[in-house]
Amino acid sequence: MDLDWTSAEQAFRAECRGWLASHVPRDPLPSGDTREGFARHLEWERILHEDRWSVVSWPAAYGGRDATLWEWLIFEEEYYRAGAPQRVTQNGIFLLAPTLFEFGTEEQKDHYLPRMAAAEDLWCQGWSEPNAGSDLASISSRAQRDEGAGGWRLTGQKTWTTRGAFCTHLFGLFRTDPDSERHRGLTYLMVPLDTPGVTVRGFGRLDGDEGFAEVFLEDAFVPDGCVLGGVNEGWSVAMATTSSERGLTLRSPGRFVATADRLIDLYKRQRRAGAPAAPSSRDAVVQAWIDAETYRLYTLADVTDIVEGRSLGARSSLNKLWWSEMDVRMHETALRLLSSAGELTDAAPAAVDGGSWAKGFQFSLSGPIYAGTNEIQRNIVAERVLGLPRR
Amino acid sequence: MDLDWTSAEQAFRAECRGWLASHVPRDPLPSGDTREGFARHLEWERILHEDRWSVVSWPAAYGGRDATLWEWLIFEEEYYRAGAPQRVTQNGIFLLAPTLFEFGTEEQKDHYLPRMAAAEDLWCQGWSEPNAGSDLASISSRAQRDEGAGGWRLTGQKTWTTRGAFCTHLFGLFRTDPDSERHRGLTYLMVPLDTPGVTVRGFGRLDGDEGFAEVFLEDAFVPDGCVLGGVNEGWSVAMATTSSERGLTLRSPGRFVATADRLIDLYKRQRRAGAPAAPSSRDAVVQAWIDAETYRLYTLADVTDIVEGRSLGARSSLNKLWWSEMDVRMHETALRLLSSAGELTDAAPAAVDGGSWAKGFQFSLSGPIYAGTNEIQRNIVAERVLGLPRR
Amino acid sequence: MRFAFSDDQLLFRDTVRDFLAKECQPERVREAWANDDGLLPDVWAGLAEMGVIGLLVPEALGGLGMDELDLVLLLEETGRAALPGPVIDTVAVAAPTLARLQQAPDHQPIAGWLSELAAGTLLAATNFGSPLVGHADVASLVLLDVEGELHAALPGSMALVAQASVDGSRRLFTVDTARDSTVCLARDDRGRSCIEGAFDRGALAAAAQLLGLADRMLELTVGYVKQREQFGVPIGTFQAVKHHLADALLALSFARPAVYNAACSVARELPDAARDVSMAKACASDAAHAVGRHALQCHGAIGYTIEYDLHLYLKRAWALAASWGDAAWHRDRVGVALGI
Amino acid sequence: MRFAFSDDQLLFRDTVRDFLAKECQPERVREAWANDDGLLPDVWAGLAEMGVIGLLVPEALGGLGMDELDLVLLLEETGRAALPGPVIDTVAVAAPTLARLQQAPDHQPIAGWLSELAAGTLLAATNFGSPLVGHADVASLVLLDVEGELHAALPGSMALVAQASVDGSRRLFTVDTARDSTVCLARDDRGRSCIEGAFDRGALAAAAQLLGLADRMLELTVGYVKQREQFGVPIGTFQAVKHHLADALLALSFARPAVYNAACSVARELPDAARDVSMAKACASDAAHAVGRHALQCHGAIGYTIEYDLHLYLKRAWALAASWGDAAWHRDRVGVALGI
Repeated sequence: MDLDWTSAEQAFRAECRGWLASHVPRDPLPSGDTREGFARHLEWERILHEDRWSVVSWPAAYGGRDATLWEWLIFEEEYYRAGAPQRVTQNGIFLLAPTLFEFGTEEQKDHYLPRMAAAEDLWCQGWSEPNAGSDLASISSRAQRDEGAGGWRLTGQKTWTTRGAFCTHLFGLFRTDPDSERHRGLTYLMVPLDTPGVTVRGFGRLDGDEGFAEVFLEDAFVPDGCVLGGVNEGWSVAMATTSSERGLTLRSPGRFVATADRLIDLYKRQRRAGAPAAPSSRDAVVQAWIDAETYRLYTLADVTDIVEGRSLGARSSLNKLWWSEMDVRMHETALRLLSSAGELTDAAPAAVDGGSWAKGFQFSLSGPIYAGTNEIQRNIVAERVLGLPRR
Repeated sequence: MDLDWTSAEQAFRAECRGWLASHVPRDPLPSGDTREGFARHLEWERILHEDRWSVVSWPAAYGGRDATLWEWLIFEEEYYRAGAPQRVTQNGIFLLAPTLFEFGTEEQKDHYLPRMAAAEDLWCQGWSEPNAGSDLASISSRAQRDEGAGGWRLTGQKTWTTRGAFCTHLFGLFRTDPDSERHRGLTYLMVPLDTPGVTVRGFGRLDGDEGFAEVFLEDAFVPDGCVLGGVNEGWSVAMATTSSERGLTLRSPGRFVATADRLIDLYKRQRRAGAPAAPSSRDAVVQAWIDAETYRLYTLADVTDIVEGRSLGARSSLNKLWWSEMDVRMHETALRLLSSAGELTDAAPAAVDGGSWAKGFQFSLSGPIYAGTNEIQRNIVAERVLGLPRR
Repeated sequence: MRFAFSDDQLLFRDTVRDFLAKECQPERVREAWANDDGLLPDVWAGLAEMGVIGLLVPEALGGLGMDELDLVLLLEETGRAALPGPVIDTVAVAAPTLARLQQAPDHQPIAGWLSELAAGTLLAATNFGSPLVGHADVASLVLLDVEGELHAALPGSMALVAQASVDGSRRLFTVDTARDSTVCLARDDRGRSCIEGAFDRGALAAAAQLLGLADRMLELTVGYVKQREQFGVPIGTFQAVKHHLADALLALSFARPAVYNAACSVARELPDAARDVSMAKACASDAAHAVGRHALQCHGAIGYTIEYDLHLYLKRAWALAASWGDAAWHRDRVGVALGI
Repeated sequence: MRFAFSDDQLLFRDTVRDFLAKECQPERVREAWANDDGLLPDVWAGLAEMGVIGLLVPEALGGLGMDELDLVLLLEETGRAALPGPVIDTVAVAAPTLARLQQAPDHQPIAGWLSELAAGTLLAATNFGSPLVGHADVASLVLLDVEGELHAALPGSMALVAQASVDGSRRLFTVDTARDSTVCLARDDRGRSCIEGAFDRGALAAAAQLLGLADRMLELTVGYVKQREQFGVPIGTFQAVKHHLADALLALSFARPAVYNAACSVARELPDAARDVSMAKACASDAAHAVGRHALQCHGAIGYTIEYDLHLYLKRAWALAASWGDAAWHRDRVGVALGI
């Protein structure tokens, strides 16, 4: 047990902090899940990339800094502490890239990774279909072999695709074996959204942003180079990604530690202002800080396991349950402190903290749903970690 | 909507209150779930009976006062407000008696009810078996027809029988059709525990009292007069009882209103004493009072429905969920207020309120288990009230 | 003792429910989200026609002269429909507050306001308990708590700043008035008592609407989980989904009697009325919040889109749960009433 | 940075686990519930032999001279076994407190006490943070907080009143001492600092035991639900049971790193040690309480009997959750540390 950072890590932290202090936009950007905000966020992504902060843990050859997982954690802590913008590139960087590193050919890595790091290719995730939500294995979008052209013809529909309307590429699963069922016969494909036959329709999310999209595919052709991993092996390739999504890489502790700190600050201001709900909320504010801190500590143990070659496996479902439900609780506590002001959005001059708590609350409610509902996660914990019978 | 009591009801309340004030034992009796305490409670039951307070809602002919359901509610409120002893006769009065009133022959009613009211016959409930807990329909205790003797020979085992070691009679379900399965072929029987072939073994409950028993039956003979309702119709006869148990009759609001009042009193004392947990517990104390009060109001609506002939049906599962979980929450709040003193029992001189909160907490934990676990109750609510598919 | 509504009350409730089911469907609510003023004038007129808007206005002034107990089920229906517009402020708050003052001889305009209100031509706004005044831009009359005095402000006498709510049909404003531009309707003890009574009526009305909203969200969800299939079966067959919805019904079922009891206490002006209202608002706010969470979780991603209807009810529920005192505020007031 | 125990620490943990699994089975715990003093001397002697009892005693005095980080996993094991006796007071509180004082030249008896403690022949009791002193009847040494001074009392110098705990093996007493019958070991700042450090070590130890208790209850329940059949299938196939146990594991999994982190902070005497201990004790108390509730609920009636083993662990968990500051008390202290 060694809970100190090395001097190299401390130096890395100082470098992160210094750079962020001088580059993070003074005023918050508009939401990256709107068309205008997305464009503003892309500018930010390019600033990050220019100084090699967009993908710190990647090899330098692809635009990274060869940072260790520990350094990545430090970067994330500093990033959220600095109140830096959301990462609109995260679905590529955190979900596709780990899969590319594991399953991609050298050509694929050389082509896709630098463009992803530079926010030239913008990736969205094409898992869900109208009839395949929690039940991911019931995917029905098909990829038909076109031997002559050396590729695949895609037909079907993906939906609830976050920021799909603003992205350039989609990755997802397609049924390549027409006679297959459930987990078998699927292939992981990477699809440029400007492919003829692809139509993207954006639609609104609960929190008011046009952050979702439906993607319709009608006989859209992609060449063989778009296959990631083996043909008909898409399920196991994809599972590597969903495990990242649930685990720490998508939701690093820095994010929640920063939220807890902001909540404490809000509590202090509301108490000074004499808000009646403040006294009865103190216990919950403390609990929020404890929850975030335990998530940070839990993550240190996770990273130690990863660094030392021990797999997290189904335990990553515990991370997902924790961060998603903690995030809801923290925002519920904030709304309680805000009382009637809690219904104001960022468009209201009287909103506290720019309406970010109401927005954050709404966003937090997606946490127990996406990346596999928490009901499914609890099943996984019970069956795969505790060994209860599946029935 | 008329939330006033009539002058007759007010007079009834005054009579209850007056009688209780002059008869309730000044010092709390030892727990009625111990052998010694049970005997002390029987004395109290006989005092109640003598002045016709043991079964106020029954016809005068059986020892009651022909009280209305409203008056029964009033009696219960006053009973708990007065801090009167637990009712060790409740399994007979609240669970068997409603079934006897509905299904009993005149002979059965004339024989059993007055003896029950007078606490001469003491009834325990024989539902559960080692392999039939939540799954009540899997009962395997058998009753074999003895045509010559005009009755039934019982073989099997009942368990988790509350106060079974102190009672004189058991009521329960037995499989009378040996070829039947599940809900069919069961018969509701009333069994004197001194019947040859019956062995009762008491054993300890979590809260330290010898309140449970196993009842072993080996070829024990009961005559036909012990059958309640039709032969092989036990399931539907029993269901009438379990609905009472879940609903208001076993757990009248008066009990929880009294607990909430005691909790408020405890809060005031602990706050005056400077207990550190008091400020952060205030919200939960208020919630406890609100929970009890809403249960009282909900019950007024229930009783109105019953009085006007509208059946509660599966809705009684909602009552059971509410009172059982409210009871746990109230006691958890009390233990939080007590801090380290919360682990002391009634045998500790330093215990607050005679250790009743620790005891009550332990007892409250049985609420979500007995009378059908709360998991089963939630299934019932979802399937029978909301109409979700059974699968 | 009888804890149930009369047949007449239930019949009126059913009539209003049918009307709103027909005239205030989700697409109409969406219309109010998108239009200039967040109102649906035809629906308002229809409710005025039925007597709902002027229910608490004296009969002599064109109202029905009924009380809060008659109103509570109808407010629940306006919640179920997520009816846009200042229902609480106009119907449940301004009407009884003005009716109470109207008996005093020195305020002649009041009778006129009440008549217009009952006719459906006067919309009212109020700032009781919150600086956020709903629909102040279209209100013909704004009742204001000015340091414990009850004042009336008329259109044009106020500076309004628009404040956006999560609920797109709720048009909120902060209001600035020059002191001499308003008319004082009651001051001192009477002023404070009017304002307190008005606030309690607003909280009660919000609680009633929250019940309706919760019921609607639960109904939508029950319908959805019966039909949506995953893993080859309707998701309503999964025990986790069943338990979500059982919990939702449990919360709603035990909030309901608290709200009806408070309506009774307010109508009869019982000494415990404020405490009963606080209990009702706390229960209804918490229940609607909990039902909303269960509803969204059981829907999954589709519930998180604005093309599906759930969010209309969810956002109204969030807004009302926070308004007229949120659950924590009201529990605090119950605590004070209990002497702790 | 490395958040994991060393192979040596894990090996020691496994050795202690194996020893207790063999020597402190449920029937032995029941024995301690029933006997005169609530102790199991052979198990205590075995642990002393292994070095567990004197782990924090300096090597020169017969101990292992290790620190809280080495101890925390072993305390967890004593929790898992519901080991009876004053483990916390003797091993985790008295030993380091005396070791700290032993360096001062004016307290000669201290070295002797430490040697006896490490040899397993001295049981200690303390009253830090609670007037309820465990096993004061058999303790050779009682460390007392006397108005901020650290005092030692010897057997015979105290009047004891027995106080019954829900856990039958926990023999609690309230203690009365005549002022001049005790020996002052430290006063003023040093006294207060000793007492504060001692309390934190007690709270940390209780947190560690609570982890072990929670783990044992979860393990018992997982075993039970796999084998108990209702409706023709093991009840562990029901989603509601699965979710109970997933929630139990979730609470336990996130309490664990908080406790290990606190052990590290205490061992290194970091400035935030008290805050870290409070976080650990709050998490562990809540987790054990929650795991206990899930465990009992999934067992049903059999878990509610004293013939089944669950209650032994449940009651110890309740007692320890309430001792050394309960969750609310510790959250309050974290709040103070956070400046709120």
